[in-house]
Amino acid sequence: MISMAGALNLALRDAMAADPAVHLLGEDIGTLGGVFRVTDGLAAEFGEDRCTDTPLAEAGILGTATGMAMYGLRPVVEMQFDAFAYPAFEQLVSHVSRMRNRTRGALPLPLTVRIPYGGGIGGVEHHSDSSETYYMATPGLHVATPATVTDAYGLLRQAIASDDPVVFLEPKRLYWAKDELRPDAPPFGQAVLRRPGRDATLLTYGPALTVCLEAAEAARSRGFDLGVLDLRTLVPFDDETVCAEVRRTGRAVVVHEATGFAGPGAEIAARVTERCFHHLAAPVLRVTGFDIPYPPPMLERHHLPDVDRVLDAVTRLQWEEA
Amino acid sequence: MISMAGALNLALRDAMAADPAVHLLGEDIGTLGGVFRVTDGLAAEFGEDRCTDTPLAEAGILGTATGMAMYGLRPVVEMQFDAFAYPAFEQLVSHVSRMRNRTRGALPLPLTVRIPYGGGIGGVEHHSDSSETYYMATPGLHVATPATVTDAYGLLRQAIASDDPVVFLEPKRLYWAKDELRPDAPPFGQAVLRRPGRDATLLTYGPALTVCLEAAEAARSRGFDLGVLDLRTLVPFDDETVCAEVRRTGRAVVVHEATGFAGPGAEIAARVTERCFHHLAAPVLRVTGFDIPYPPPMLERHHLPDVDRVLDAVTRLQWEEA
Amino acid sequence: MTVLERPATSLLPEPEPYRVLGTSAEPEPGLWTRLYRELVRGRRFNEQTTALTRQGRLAVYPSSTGQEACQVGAALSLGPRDWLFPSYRDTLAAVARGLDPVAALGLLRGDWHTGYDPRAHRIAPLCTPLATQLPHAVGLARAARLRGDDTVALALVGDGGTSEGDFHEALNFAAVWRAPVVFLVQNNRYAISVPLSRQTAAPSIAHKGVGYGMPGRLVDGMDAPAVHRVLTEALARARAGEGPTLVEARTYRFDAHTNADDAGRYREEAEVADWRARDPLTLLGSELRARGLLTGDVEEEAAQAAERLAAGLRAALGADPPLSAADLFAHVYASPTPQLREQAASLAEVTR
Amino acid sequence: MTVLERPATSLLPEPEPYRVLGTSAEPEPGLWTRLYRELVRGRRFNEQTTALTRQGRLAVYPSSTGQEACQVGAALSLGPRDWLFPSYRDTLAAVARGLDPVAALGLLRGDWHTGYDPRAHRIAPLCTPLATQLPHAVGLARAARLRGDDTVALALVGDGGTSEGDFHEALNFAAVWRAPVVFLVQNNRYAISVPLSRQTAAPSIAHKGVGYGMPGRLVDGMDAPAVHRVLTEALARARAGEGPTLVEARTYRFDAHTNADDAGRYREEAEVADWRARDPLTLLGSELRARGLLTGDVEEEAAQAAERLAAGLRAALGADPPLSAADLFAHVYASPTPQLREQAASLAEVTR
Ligand SMILES: Cc1ncc(C[n+]2csc(CCOP(=O)(O)OP(=O)(O)O)c2C)c(N)n1
Ligand SMILES: Cc1ncc(C[n+]2csc(CCOP(=O)(O)OP(=O)(O)O)c2C)c(N)n1
Ligand SMILES: [Mg+2]
Ligand SMILES: [Mg+2]
Repeated sequence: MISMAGALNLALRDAMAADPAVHLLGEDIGTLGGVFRVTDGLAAEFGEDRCTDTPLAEAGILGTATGMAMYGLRPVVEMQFDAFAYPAFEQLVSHVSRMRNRTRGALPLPLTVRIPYGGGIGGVEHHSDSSETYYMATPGLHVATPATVTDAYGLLRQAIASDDPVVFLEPKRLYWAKDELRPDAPPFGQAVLRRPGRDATLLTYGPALTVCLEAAEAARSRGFDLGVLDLRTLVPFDDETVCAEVRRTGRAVVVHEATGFAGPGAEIAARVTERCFHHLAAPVLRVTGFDIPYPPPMLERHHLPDVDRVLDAVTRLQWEEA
Repeated sequence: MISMAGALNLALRDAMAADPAVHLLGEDIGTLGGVFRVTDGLAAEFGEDRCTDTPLAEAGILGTATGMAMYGLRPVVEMQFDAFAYPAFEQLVSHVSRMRNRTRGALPLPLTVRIPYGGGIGGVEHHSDSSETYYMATPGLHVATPATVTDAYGLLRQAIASDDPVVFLEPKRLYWAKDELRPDAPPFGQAVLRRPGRDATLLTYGPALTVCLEAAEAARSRGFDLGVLDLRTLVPFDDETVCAEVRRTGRAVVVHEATGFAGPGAEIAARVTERCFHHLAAPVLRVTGFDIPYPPPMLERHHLPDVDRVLDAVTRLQWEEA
Repeated sequence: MTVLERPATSLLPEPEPYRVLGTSAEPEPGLWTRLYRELVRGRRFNEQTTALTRQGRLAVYPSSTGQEACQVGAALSLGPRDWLFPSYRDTLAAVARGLDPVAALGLLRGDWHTGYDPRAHRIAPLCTPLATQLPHAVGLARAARLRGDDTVALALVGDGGTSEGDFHEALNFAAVWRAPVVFLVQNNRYAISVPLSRQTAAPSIAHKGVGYGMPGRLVDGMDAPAVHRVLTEALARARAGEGPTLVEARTYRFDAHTNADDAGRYREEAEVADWRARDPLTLLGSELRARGLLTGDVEEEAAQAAERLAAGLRAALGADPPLSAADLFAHVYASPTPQLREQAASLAEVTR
Repeated sequence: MTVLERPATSLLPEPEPYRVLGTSAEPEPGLWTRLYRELVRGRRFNEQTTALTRQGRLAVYPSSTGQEACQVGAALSLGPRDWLFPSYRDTLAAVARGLDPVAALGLLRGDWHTGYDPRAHRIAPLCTPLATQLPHAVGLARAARLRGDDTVALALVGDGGTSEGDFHEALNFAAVWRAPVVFLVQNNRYAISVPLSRQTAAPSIAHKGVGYGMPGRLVDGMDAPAVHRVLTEALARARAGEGPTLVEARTYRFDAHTNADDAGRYREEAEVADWRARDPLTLLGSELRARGLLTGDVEEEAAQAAERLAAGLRAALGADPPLSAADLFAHVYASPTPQLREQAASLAEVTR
């Protein structure tokens, strides 16, 4: 049994041991081991040149990491919290995502940006954003987000080994969740059915997976057999698995923490509908954070999708017509 | 007859004359009158304190404008090009969009960010982004984009008069398009049917409106009677008008220049489907820019939605089943 | 074009931090006892809030213990029409300025993001994203001047925050505009775990001023009268239309970064002890005592004021704040969009 | 903690820009004639490219006419293993470094974003978003040093670009890391229409160095041997592990910002004339002539090289480049996602 933070730590350690080109940069990742301790012990083991406490400037971190990647290294950047990645937005969008394309492939950019994201940990303002939409909407980036310790390890190793930039979103509230670490994480771009179900499919990822599994369990007593599909990577998107599953059940609900309007669920619902229209008994519904700035700690439970809201959506899938 | 740039200039002039709290900030907006000449003559007329050439730093521009709004002014910021607004992303997302909410309404932020956006003008790298998704996905911002000179004037006056922050996206390739300026622009949040049609509805905004009107005209000879709906503001979104229209025709195609994946069309398609599912004869399709970084000038015509691509989508609306 | 447009030497900081305590400076008994009283209250505020945080009454608390001379010096140097732009560590500065402590702690308690009306108190929201409040201060200061008001803005930032691009852009705009704004860097030598030597190679943070054409001043951040004096001068300069000043106060946080931090991982106890020996409260208290200015009345009154503050905090923060989920939708826009009205209704349904 | 950690005075720039021409400096005939030849070629390059742009053969051209001493001085000071980080105005620097001019002009011609392999030539892509290439240079320099290579990075930026946060962050990282990187600011006194006085109130841009703990140097940007000397020294310093340097070159662009700009709106002809009197080409030519170093052979050869360059440009840019819409999808990722394959196929369908 290992926590997700532990699995991520192990992935970094193994990647650094396997490839001297892997360098970590971030705020407080050295002596302190990161505010979530994901880099714990790595500066001591690999030296401060491999695990470097930078000055406090996120654009500078990502910009210098970009230069390091241009020289052939494989930087892994830690942003301390979701909202504190915004200062680096220009570097990410205008450079990191485009360097390969800009140079017709001559200058690939193997760079991983780790971002702890999402809420549910009682964080004050600016510490709980779900910012995945911004990255999904930026061509040239891969976007991965683990929901299990196996994926935390496996997807992070794959991200670091990738010759493309990866935004690696770590669900903060799962950092301390413990589970068995298995060596067999499927590759990027492959969704995984976490629970089979006949009646409808919950499409989800990252921090909302737990809620979906609980909702599916709770739905059973109400006579619904719900499947739960974990997308794992938002880019690339696994149309094949997702559509196969939705075509089978004919009903789907997308569940995520990010705000709904122009959020990840919009793309997921739209593309599933485009591809599975005549198999759908009801429109693909969305259960998401509201279209509001992330609430203060004492109110966040109202904002986060929970079992009740998922079940409510399920009951609105027009069963009477089935 | 007036160009869109002229109409915007007039809107700024009238707003400045009407309210001494209106202040313009940006790069090259003073003596030069802006690289698109939208602020031409305003520094001479209102003085450099009202129309100010700032140092070259977009976060600084938006950040200081935020402070000016906190003191009760109504700043209007010009970002020189779409991609050059990215350095100001943190100020926009973490402050501008949230100031009112953060203070329970005590500190409203009446601030307009004008951003020339989109392609089709032969601009080199970083001069043709369609960045509206980023702003749509940020609660607390209004997002407006005119496609006519009447809306250029009317929506900009409304944006400046709004007590909320507005991202005002100006389609670069329409700057020089001339038309009659009418005084009756409808309010924010109201979509306008630019062309009625019985068979299907094209949902669009900004730079793609012209393409849609041409496509509708061309479709007539192929026996399709297409309606064209101009959304005008992406936030707030006019569900009522959009759904009424789509329910009537039963078919819809969303057309925009921005990349498709997790783009504006995803939200539009998803919400239209949620609300009009049983009226739809076919899934809502999307004709958008490809999921790639904006191409170099000599290749941009392949990327931009054109009449052929719109018509192709229309023919895929499963007419055989009608 | 070939000569320097402005003389540079006048902008460089003095080599030693400015000090009042322990020097031959003329004492200012009224001011010093006022500062002393606020230091005592401030220390108590930090301790009580830390204790309440340990009891789970706040989400998090970044204590300013050790930095009270900066917090109090900043607050007391401001005129009533001036604005304060605090960072997340500067709750005490807001309280010393007169803000209701419970309102000041709203962000960290977690019932809302900002617990007070910034305009009513001329205190900007406590700012979490580092250095992002600095351009706000510049813009507000400029707006005030354009309006003909003699308002000055005082913006607080940490040593770590000076590395952010926003620091650079704010100082540059301020200098170009000669905006009436003063920047106070509380250099407590750490940004969470990262020591100053990894943050900058500059001779001092105050040396950054010259690159913007503004004077940089260095002050002993444990010496409350010195901080007060340097800020008062800088504010007067700004008010007189002479432009912004960058002030670096050398200080130290005695506690960990926040209650969630483990400072033992990155700094030595001996270092902490060295700095505790320069406790701002002790320094001022000793000087007052040595000069016979610390009467029993003053001490007594200060202690009582501190206890009143602490008791008030315990009472107010011991109770649960009133919460309303409807607030989530009420202030996103001036009036809710149709979509938000729908969402508010759907939540009301569930929570009813 | 009370004294300055580093001496500051050694970091401040000399009050007058460094000059070689017109001084008693020992001539370096070989270098000077090489610089002269490149200036002649450079001027011709700017003029020919401007003409081709007027004919519609390029999307846009930001000319460096007037700034050739900086462009050529930068290129010729670099060793073969060093990297150049140019901005959008620095095509000439890339060409003077030996890059095929047509490849160098790819961005501005518009057939692709970058027309060459940056690694093969050690020239980063011409960078449009201002100052964003500076942190890249710092990171690359650091990576080289970590790898044990003696590569130095030279990054170019304009006076306007120094206002961006990225400038600040890059210089700060460079100094803290003692990265082998040199920053050359071509201060041509305008950022499009905005004059220097609206950009900064600093005594000079070189004065910004001290705020990072790096030396700032000032050089006459019209004096090619002076630019070459100052950069060579700074590069040597970096290579020796002594850290970064900030160099400010005082120069001027004779032409408008780009062919699309109307410089008459914001600057006086008299000012342009004053600067044209300090044309870098004339300055070096006169000095060489006065010293008897400009033989007919040298002049002839330079003129011919310039004409060859111009003729090559006319020939290559006169023809339409090969274009492939399939390229749009080929390099977004190492291998296209299923979605991109679908999109490429759909486009191929249409364009077939
Ligand atoms: C933009 C941004 N990046 C990162 C953080 C996370 N963070 C919070 S406090 C802190 C250290 C701040 O150090 P300093 O500026 O010296 O202030 P101090 O905590 O010492 O008062 C960091 C990195 C943040 N709040 N904002
Ligand atoms: C981040 C960013 N903001 C704005 C622009 C638009 N822009 C292009 S060049 C320019 C002026 C640059 O001035 P300077 O840095 O002095 O360089 P110069 O043009 O004089 O060589 C501006 C504002 C840009 N390219 N990037
Ligand atoms: Mg600090
Ligand atoms: Mg310039």
